[in-house]
Amino acid sequence: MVDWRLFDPLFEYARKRSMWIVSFCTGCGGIEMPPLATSRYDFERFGVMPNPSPRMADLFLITGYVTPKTLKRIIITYEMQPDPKYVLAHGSCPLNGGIYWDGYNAIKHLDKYIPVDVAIAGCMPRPEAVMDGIQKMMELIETGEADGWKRYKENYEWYRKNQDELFGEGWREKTARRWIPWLMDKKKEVKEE
Amino acid sequence: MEEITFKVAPESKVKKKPSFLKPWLSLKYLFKKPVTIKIPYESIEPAEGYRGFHTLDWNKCVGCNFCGQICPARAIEMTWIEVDGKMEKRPHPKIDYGRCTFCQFCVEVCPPGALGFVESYMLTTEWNEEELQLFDWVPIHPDKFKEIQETYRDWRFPVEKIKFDKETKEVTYYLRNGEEFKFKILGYGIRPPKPPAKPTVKAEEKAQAKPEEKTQTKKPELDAESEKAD
Amino acid sequence: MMETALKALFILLYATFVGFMFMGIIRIVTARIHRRVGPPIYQPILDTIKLLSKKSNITHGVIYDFGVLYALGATILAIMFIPLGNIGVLRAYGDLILITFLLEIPMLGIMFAAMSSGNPYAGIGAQRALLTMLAIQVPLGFAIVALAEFYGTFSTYEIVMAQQVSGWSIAHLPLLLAAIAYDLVLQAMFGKEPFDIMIAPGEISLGPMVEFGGKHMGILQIQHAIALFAETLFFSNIFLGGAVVTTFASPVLNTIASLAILLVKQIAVLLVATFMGAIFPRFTIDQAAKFYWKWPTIIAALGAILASL
Amino acid sequence: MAEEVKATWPKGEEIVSALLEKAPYAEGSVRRERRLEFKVPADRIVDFLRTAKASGFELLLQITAVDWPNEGEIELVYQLFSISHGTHAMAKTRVPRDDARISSVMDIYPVAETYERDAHEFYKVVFEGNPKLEMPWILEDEDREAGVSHRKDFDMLGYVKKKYKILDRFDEDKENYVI
Amino acid sequence: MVSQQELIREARENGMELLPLEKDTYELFFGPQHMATENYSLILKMDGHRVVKAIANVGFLHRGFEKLAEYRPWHTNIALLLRICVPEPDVPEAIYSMAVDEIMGWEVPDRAQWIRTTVLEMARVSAYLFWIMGLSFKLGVYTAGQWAAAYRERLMALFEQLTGGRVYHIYTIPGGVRRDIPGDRWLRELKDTVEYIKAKLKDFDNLLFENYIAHRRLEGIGVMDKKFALAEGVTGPNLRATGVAYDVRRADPYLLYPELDFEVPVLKEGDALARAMIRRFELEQDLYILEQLLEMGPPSGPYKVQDPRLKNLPRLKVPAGDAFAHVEATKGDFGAYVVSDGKNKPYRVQIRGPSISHGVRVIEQLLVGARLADVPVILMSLDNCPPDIDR
Repeated sequence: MVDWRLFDPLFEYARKRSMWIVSFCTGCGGIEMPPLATSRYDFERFGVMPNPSPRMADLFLITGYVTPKTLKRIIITYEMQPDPKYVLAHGSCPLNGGIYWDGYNAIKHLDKYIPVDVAIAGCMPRPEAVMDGIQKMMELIETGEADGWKRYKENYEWYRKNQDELFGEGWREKTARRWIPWLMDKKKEVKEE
Repeated sequence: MEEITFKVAPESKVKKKPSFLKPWLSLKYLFKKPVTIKIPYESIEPAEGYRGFHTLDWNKCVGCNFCGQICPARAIEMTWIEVDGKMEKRPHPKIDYGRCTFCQFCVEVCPPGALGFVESYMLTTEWNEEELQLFDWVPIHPDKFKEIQETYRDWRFPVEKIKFDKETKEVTYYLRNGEEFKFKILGYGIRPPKPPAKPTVKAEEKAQAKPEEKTQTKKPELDAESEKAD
Repeated sequence: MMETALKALFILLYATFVGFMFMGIIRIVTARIHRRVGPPIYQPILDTIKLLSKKSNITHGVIYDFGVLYALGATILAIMFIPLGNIGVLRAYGDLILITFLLEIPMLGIMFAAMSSGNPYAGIGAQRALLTMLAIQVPLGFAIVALAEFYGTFSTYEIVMAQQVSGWSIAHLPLLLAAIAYDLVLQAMFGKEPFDIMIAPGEISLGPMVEFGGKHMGILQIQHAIALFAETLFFSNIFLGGAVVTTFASPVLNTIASLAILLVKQIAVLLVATFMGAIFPRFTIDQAAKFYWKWPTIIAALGAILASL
Repeated sequence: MAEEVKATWPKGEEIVSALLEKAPYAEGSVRRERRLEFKVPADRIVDFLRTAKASGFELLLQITAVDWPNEGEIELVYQLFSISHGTHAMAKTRVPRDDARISSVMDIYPVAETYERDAHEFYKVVFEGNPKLEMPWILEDEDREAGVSHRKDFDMLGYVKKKYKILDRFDEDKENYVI
Repeated sequence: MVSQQELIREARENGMELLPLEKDTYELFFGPQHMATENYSLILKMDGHRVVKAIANVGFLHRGFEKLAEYRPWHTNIALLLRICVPEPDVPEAIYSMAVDEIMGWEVPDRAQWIRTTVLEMARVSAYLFWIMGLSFKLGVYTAGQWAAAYRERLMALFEQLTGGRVYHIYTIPGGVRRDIPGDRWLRELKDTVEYIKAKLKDFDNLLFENYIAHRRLEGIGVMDKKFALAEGVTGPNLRATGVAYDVRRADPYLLYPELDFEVPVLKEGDALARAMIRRFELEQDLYILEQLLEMGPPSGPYKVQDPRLKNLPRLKVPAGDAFAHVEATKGDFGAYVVSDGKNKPYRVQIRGPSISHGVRVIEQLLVGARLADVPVILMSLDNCPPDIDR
């Protein structure tokens, strides 16, 4: 068969120049995504574009603080993305808690729960800074240093342990079932009488 | 009785008629120049007075911890520093960009005007412990910061790498223009550190001090705060 | 035999390449209307390479894999029947109805795959795609009938040849009406606004495509490129006169010239679709169905009646 | 051309006296221009709000709960606004802190359901008659069970330390954690 | 013949779950990872492409601001509370500052009042442009959205020069504002920008607000009537679309608004189209207000209250008391209730975002019977802003 490793430089170039973003604005940095995606900064010049489906996406932008409730969805979405996948964290909050350092509902260190490749400073980062982060991410992809997805696979137990510590065991099932009784109109019957 | 009058817009002014043809007019922009700023080939400068990274005049700083008290994110920690074997007389603020919200209230309240800020805002690093040290620094002198900024004009962080030795608490700044800058962190807090710094004992003390802390949090008194700080 | 195989291979490669360029053109032109720079023209190729080089792949069983290949295969088959200037493999059998049918069944393949993925968004998308397909049948049928009535044949190649004599189809009033109806139908086939109801990123997250990732999506991108080429080619053949160049002595030159003429016509068709997509919002599915059964149907039926008179 | 609309706003004192006539159990005062304040006993709040709605306070803007641990009470502030009078009014009522119960005002202002869910989640006030109190609102189940609330005795920093283990990336033994 | 209802009842009485006898529906988890909702989730029970039941699942952005604010000094809370409404962060700043001013008994100087009014109006314009972007992306006419986002950048640049921040301005503080206007050049640039956006408004009309298909998409969905809207606490343009002329700038005047001339748009239909038209008209009026403000010119004088207590910000103590202040944001009536007990930190801060009524009960009721395709449009036409609800 063909030795696919021959094509690796081409693949890396394609991965670098065609990063699709999960359209999941997780925090206040989401307000800077529209300027970036639209005419003023237009990151589609580098082939970066938001994609509604996580199955096709490569890049996950953690735009700012992350609450545990969102983190659950982030982890599920992150796991849905096919390898290789990259994570770029915006601003102070994912790094060390940011202004919510004493808040009970904001994650302090994001890298305990999912691997992150690039960090940008700022609250919130200017679009230019985010562009700089994307450039940095491209460099890392080309040199093969953006290996967060490998780390996640290798240290899956550790990440899983941290996640379970934070959310409690079996949080995936619990989250999925949480709303079913309320959808089933059980309460409505009581009200009708 | 109070009488007021205000204007209510008539419906005809508010409502619009649907049209099939008018949207086609927008195609005129096909041949106009795009409004895009082509970063990284073009750059735009932040406005004058944009709240970016901090600067600190080490000689002016009196270590009053006003900045630490006003900081909404508690990103500022007063740090006792030893430069070239000589301890600075007053502690200096150490700013954590993993917390800082760039509100610059600290600059506003600084009584001697030692803290300042420049327009630089860009700091991008790979996410590993070594590089993340860049996010935690004692700001450098404004003149030096501005000098570096004038040379590069790309609004980046002036330090390329910060090496922090956990054993000796020695910090080395590798500035972008090749200079190196070394100092030693002796301890944190308002009060000067005790000469024999024993981290293990300290940790125990902290564990004991914890219940006290909790009681104090209920009555937020800023004066109590500066006392308790080691 | 060898020659036919080579021809087929050439058509396939040419169609894929030009199709990808078309995707790039759509993105650039849309970007310019948006007043931005937009991606480079080869961006869709990079996207496809990236998707094909994904290291992990999710599958939902045989039908899921098969549906995608089925879509690609049907599109490739369709491209073989459409006359491409002087080149053609099966153009002699290029029946109008057959080609129309072959251009539509890729959607069925995607729907198989989408339905077997079990994602509710994919299910809704598949429903919408089916309803859109149903809705476009009526104007499409009338447009085809108009053509067949006018030229008295169902063969695409003969229609192209007839146009070399009598001028472009759209120069005749009945066929102009049919062309307008067909162009509106093309909008749905391209998946552009106002009829991109089946993918609707803001509503159902790409609909049928929501579960595709990695190689499946890569194959779908290739399919989309070829389909773009095939649809524009078909339209320019039957309505815009196609291209049969015999002025040069060398057959190679003739071929190149006819390909170039076709390319210009195809891009014109593409641009109209892109413009319409850039300035109109999308309909809801019931509005789209009503729309198709009203205006394009009336126009196409009028064309058919006029043609048969 | 724009049509001019004239509105006459009665003086605050007039509104208060008119309202107090119908609801003698309440106390009312005028804070300043267009700001009124009423103090209502907890068991009459439904009657009072019904009267208030009838006399022109159409909008319920918010139900604010304020915790006063020293007095052992939780104060509920119903923020009302009257478009016809151009006046904002606060209806304040107090319930005991240990057994914070009050009847829901959903029948008068349906939107109160949302505000009551909010106050229930963060101040553990039970609104009798609101069917959605148990429905998940902002907090996650594990936080709810752990007793997160906005009451004054909730030790936030302690909870944060317990939940997220370490607080500071750069100096784990940073001590200056006083808030 | 037994009716289906009776069969179901009988089955339930005997403890049998005969769900298939009922109409077959399916659940759709709409968000938060979805282009239309962004940090907000709707749990929909669907029958075909119609919604049978909708539940709003909120709290993805909850950070506990109201608790956090109790631990930070008075002024510092500005840096915290403005995060409640990201598209127009000046509104939480302004209401908090107004409430604190009232407790302190500060008379804000004229110049500060002028600057505050200007900043609020600029925030309104930029938020409306942001809303145009949202609406056009949800409708699928991406061109208008791209333009709106690009034109909004001009206002962002002006904000940057005035306040030093692009999105989070941290500018309006109790007692005035933090900085003075950076000179006449800024005023000229603001004038240019207002004229520029005013000229571009015609393009938006052509492309979006007079677009035939956009009208077809918007009309007749998400219809509210006056009674329902008042009972559900709907405010802002959404209420005005049902025929109530309620604008906080007129009903409870603050800052310089009594001196300014503008028209309050009112429509009776109460559907998404009416709401969109009202918002479009208000954008026009906001530009007109900015023109008037520029004509008026900033009054001379200090931009901050002259109070010796302001010298020591960390220990600034506010006398015991409480106050409520609200302003008209683009989303509706934005209010703050601040309680002080005489310390250097607030005792209680409650921010009332308009979306807490729009985004929960109103949307749950408006969505019943709506088509799936209309869900994002209704959400956008209400201009639902999730951080308002979560806080």
